[in-house]
Amino acid sequence: MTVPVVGGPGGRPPQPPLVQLLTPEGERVEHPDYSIDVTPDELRAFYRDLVLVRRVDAEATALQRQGELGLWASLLGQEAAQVGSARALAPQDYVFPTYREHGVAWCRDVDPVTLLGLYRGVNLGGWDPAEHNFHLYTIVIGSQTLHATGYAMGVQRDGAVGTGDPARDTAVIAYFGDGATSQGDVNEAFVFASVNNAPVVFFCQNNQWAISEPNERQTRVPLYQRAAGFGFPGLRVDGNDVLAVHAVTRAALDRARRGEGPTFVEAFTYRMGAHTTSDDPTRYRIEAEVEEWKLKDPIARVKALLARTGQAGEEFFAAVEAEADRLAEHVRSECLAMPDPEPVSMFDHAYRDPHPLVAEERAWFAEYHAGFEQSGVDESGLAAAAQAQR
Amino acid sequence: MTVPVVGGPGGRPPQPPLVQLLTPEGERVEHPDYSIDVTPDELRAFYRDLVLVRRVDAEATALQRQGELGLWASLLGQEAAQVGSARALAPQDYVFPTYREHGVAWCRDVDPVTLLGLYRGVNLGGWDPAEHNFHLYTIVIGSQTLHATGYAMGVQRDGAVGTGDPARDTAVIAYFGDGATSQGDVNEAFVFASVNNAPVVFFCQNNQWAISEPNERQTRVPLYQRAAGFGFPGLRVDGNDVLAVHAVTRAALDRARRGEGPTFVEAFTYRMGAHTTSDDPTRYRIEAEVEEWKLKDPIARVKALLARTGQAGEEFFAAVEAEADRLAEHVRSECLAMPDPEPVSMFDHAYRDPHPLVAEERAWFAEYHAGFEQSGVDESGLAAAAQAQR
Amino acid sequence: MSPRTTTIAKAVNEGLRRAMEDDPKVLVMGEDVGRLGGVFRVTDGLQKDFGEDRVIDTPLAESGIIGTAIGLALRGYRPVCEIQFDGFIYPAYDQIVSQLAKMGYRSGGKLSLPVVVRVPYGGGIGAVEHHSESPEAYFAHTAGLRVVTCSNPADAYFMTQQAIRSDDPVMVFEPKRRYWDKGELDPAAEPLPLHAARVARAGTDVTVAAYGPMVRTVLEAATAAEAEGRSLEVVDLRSLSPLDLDTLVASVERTRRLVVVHEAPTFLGLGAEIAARVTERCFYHLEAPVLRVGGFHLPYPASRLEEEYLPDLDRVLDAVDRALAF
Amino acid sequence: MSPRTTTIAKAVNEGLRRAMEDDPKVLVMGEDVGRLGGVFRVTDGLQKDFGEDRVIDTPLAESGIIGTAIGLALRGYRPVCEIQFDGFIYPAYDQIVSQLAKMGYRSGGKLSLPVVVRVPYGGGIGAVEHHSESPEAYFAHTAGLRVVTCSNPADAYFMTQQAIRSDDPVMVFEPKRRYWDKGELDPAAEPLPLHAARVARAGTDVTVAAYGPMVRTVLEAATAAEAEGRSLEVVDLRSLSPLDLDTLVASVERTRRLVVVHEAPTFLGLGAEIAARVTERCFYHLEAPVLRVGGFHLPYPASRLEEEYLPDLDRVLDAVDRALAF
Ligand SMILES: Cc1ncc(C[n+]2csc(CCOP(=O)(O)OP(=O)(O)O)c2C)c(N)n1
Ligand SMILES: Cc1ncc(C[n+]2csc(CCOP(=O)(O)OP(=O)(O)O)c2C)c(N)n1
Ligand SMILES: [Mg+2]
Ligand SMILES: [Mg+2]
Repeated sequence: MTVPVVGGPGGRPPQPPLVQLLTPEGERVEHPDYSIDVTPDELRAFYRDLVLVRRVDAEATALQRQGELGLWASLLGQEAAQVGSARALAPQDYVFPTYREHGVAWCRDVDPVTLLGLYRGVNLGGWDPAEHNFHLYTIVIGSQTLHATGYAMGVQRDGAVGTGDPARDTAVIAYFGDGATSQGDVNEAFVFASVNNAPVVFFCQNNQWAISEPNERQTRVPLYQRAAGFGFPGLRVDGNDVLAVHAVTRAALDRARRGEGPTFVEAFTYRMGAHTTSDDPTRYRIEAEVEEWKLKDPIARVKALLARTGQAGEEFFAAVEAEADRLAEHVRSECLAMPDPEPVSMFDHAYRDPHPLVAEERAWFAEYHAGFEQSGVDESGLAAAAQAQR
Repeated sequence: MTVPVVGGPGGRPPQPPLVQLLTPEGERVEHPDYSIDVTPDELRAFYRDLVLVRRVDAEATALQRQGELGLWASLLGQEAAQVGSARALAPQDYVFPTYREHGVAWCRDVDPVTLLGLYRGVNLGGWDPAEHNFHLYTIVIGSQTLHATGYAMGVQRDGAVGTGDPARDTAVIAYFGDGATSQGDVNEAFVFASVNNAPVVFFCQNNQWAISEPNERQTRVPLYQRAAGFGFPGLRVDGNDVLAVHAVTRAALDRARRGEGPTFVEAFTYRMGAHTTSDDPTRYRIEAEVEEWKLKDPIARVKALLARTGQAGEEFFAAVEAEADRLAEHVRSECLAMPDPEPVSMFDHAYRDPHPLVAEERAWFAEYHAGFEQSGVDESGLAAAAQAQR
Repeated sequence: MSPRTTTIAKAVNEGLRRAMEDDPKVLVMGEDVGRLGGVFRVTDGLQKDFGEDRVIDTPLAESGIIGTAIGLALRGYRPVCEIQFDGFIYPAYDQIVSQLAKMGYRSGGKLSLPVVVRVPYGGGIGAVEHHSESPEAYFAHTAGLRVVTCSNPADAYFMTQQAIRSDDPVMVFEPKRRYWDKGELDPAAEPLPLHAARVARAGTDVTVAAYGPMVRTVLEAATAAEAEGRSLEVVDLRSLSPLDLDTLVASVERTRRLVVVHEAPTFLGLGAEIAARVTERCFYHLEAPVLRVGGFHLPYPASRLEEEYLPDLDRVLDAVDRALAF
Repeated sequence: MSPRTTTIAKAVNEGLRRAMEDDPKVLVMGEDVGRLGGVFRVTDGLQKDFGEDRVIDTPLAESGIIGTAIGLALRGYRPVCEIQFDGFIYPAYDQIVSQLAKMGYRSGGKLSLPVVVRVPYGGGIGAVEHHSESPEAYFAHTAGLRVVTCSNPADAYFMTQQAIRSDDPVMVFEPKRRYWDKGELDPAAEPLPLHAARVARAGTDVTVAAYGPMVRTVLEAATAAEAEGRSLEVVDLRSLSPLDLDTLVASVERTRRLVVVHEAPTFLGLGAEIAARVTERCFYHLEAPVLRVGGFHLPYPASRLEEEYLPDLDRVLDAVDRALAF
């Protein structure tokens, strides 16, 4: 069903229709273009994913508050957009995330603990992208959309589109935010993808905010409309409806795999929390907006459907909660156990081939550092002494 | 009238309708949205502009061939797009050109000789932008679209839009090519202009080519469609029809001045010559395409209309030719008389406030240079001697 | 306004406010600078007091910010752009290097581009990638730009205003990890010229030149060195382009030794230029080669490594020892 | 293939062709590189022989070129990007500096980015603005990149292939005004390592280090100097990051004097780093400070001024005289 949805308060204009298959109240509705059959198993699996990623996210937020992470970018409210889309991916598909795609990472079997390394500051991205077909988090807004497009051009050159072989045909998905649509890079990605008919899905989580700036500072028309002007389809989906997101993304990925080119999916959702743990949203947005979006919670509606239709009962819900508890405990204990990197390791991997300057600096550092260790002086000893003197 | 036009050969898809008021055969046709009254005086003035700028262009091309210019970027074929749009400008409007807008410069009363300085290499842009409300030529593709947008934001802050005072309300126009639409900057300009509702007209001369790359390498849909996705109107006009270009641009400028925001105008035209005098188009495009566009010549159709309707006769045409000859002669003689800059003048104007490093380098250079002059040795003397030795 | 203690962040804020009061053409623009007051709160309260037309929350596009600022400058405005973090300045690099820096020259002096670009820079705040870089050399190598950086509230206050008053484009690098450092500010004082260096501490044995966030580190090193009987003269460069070489040379002629300290990678960092120039001018005075203490030739590492990556008191003293050993 | 005389432009073309034959993953991409063969014809004939999938005429967007090349590299390709002219590399600066240079490090070594960026650079061709710049220092200051430049056909041929074979991103600066200079190329010869400098002419009085387009100028200066009884040793640096300091230091230890020559502005140009490092390593050997001959601190001027702007034989000899006068 295509329902008109009105945006948050704050005087925003009425919003255009968006694809929805599950209402905030948990009612299944139909859509002519995106009908979908969901087995009870599948629905329960979605529910489990949603709950688990939310719990991971909450645990990470707590760890940050306790000083175990330097920063955390919460996905709260965006679970359905991430799980629904990521569960539409085939194993061979490739994902280019932003810094907030913890739910997508989950679906790509990246241990959530691994995600924390970056936010704890022990590495810059700890997982092996090739192992999960899940690229590293990209922090510079929009950059990864070009990487995704180039990767998709590589897929084309490998003959891995349009063969009809479901294990071979490959799509690429690039995640980005509403703010990112203003970046030149994202629009260049649209140009390159369109001209090359590259098998890439541009998945925009429009969570209404780019830090403190509302959508109105980035665009005066709905973002999904951007695509048409570049020559490929765009559409808006209820980003808090895991089923609709799933159906829409699956169709877009299938289209890409068939060799029919890019699609722009705007998942209309809401950032329920702060931009990151460094941010204070009370400075720029009103609580009423958040309250309104609470009524559209992506998990509550799946639970309501499961419960009302008898596809799951208390036992199931309790089991998922218990699993979430275990997962959170795993995340917490592994995070605390995460060792700091060896100082000299910072010289690794700036280059793959030998590099005399780095080698020279590494040698100097190793010797310098060893000097401190030999003399038994903590390297910050002098600094502390000096500060004490002041 | 909105007529469907088919692009060049080479298997391009059929092209969408475009606004046309004067057919290649010189027939006046009507358009529901862009009707225009053109007095005989006005029509003759258009004709004169077209002929004169073409002649200036031809003279500059000749000067380049004779070694008097390092380079020239010919506007051949694009006269109507430039004259038609520029003649719609009010004195207070501001223009941001590329390196090819010699016809626009003409309409802004920039002496064509002044344009040659840059191509001769005696300066980097010799005119005073403020005197003509015509910015310097911009060579980095697309950059100037952001400058135009910012300038238009300044116009808004000055309260010089939407007052209803025709001498006060101000529009800005940014010229750019089809290739430029791929640049991030141009798309960012669309974002900034749209969000700010800035009084700027984006005037794209789609001359079908970006050096050797045809439109298909930049887009798979007509370029004017790009605008809608950014939230403002776009339309395509027959770029070889000076009347249609004039009507369409005037409407867009008026819209901007009224405070209704940006418009994208795609002037569908053709680069009849090489990209620049350094280019050899026979390497990448077929002669038949050029031949086809010859039939759509922007000047011939105005002449045909003038002649057929008796608005001008041989005497007028001859007078314009004579004026063109005089103008060409002016351009030629002034170009040849253009002095090389004083060497030490290169240290001027890198900064406006004093700068010790530049001052030091200038002093060193002045002394060093004086040394050569005193010793009577041509500065390149040693170099020549050395080369002779080899 | 009377002398008082304030922070660098607050002093920049006051400098901006003062400049906006003095000249209605001064604008502030950038991501989140308006309602939020910037992620470091440096523009806090400005939108409330000067309105949305003068304090502009821009779209998320750095090239667009600088490009439109150029256009605004051409229309007679004096935009002050905030780049949210050092590592996000590169999308604007083309507009800065090819347009902002060159347009005045291109015009033969007919155009002025009084645009200020404020960049919170440097490491030491435990941030994720791209939030701790020191890209100043990329701009100092670019003719047409001026590059300055402050190390204390008074400089922050005055340099902000001086940069805004300059008819040239000025890049102002703000030491983000020192934003909350306190210091004296007397708004009635006579400020140093924008491009003058300053002897921040007099000494006799070795000159140590630094700028921005490293000035405090070097001053601490000087204190520590004093305890060991070595007298360091500390020069706060303040301006990176142009360099105030005279102040530096005068110091080196006294001390005969120079160590340059910055967070940016040593290779082609400001220390390289300073070493080359000072050596040329002080060839017969120098008892030791100019030594440099800087970042390693690595991308900025994960934050748990930054203490090891960044020059600190001990590395400064190590270089001082090496300079004295020549 | 037997030894023969060819030009730098043709040698790059042959190097590319050879690399594409050797490895089907090698791609060439950029503006006008396909049908036209590039504005300098360096990629002439490649699209005809290797097809549009391997020789790609890209949209007019430099950030897009580098950004998609990164994606292609992640998929296992080895893209060679052409930036049409030096002055048009800045729109791609963010992708180069924040992604291409850093992604391998970010991944802890799990990812390789074997991307080559070819940049025709330098002045002396009478061109309009942005077509004559020497931006190499901006990249040499960037950890994670390798930066090389050739001065003759043999180097052009081999360095192109070595750059493509490297698993690190490599910026290859090609001296555009020397594209048509002729020289010997023996494809069967054993090339120098990519990052080795080369003594291009032995001498005893002063070492003159240069790279790219200035090597020929400096060799001509050496010939002229010989006539006046001065013996210059000419070092062709070839690699700018990393620098082959050992070769340079060995030379300076013999000659005790060093002049560095490049077209790029002196301020924070490669000469600064070389001066700083060589002085540190050769402090007791140097009879004179390292002198630098470079562009002035100006945007590249109008072409009728470029002969005065660019270092030439006379300016090199002037610096040599000054070095000898110490
Ligand atoms: C090029 C660049 N500029 C600025 C930033 C700082 N920054 C980080 S997140 C963010 C807002 C992003 O908004 P959006 O794209 O909507 O994504 P969201 O965070 O809402 O998921 C900004 C400005 C950045 N990371 N990269
Ligand atoms: C950023 C940038 N990249 C590359 C170039 C080199 N270049 C000059 S003109 C041109 C093609 C421009 O095509 P288009 O925008 O269609 O304008 P036209 O020349 O056809 O008028 C190119 C690639 C440039 N000037 N700037
Ligand atoms: Mg957002
Ligand atoms: Mg064109």
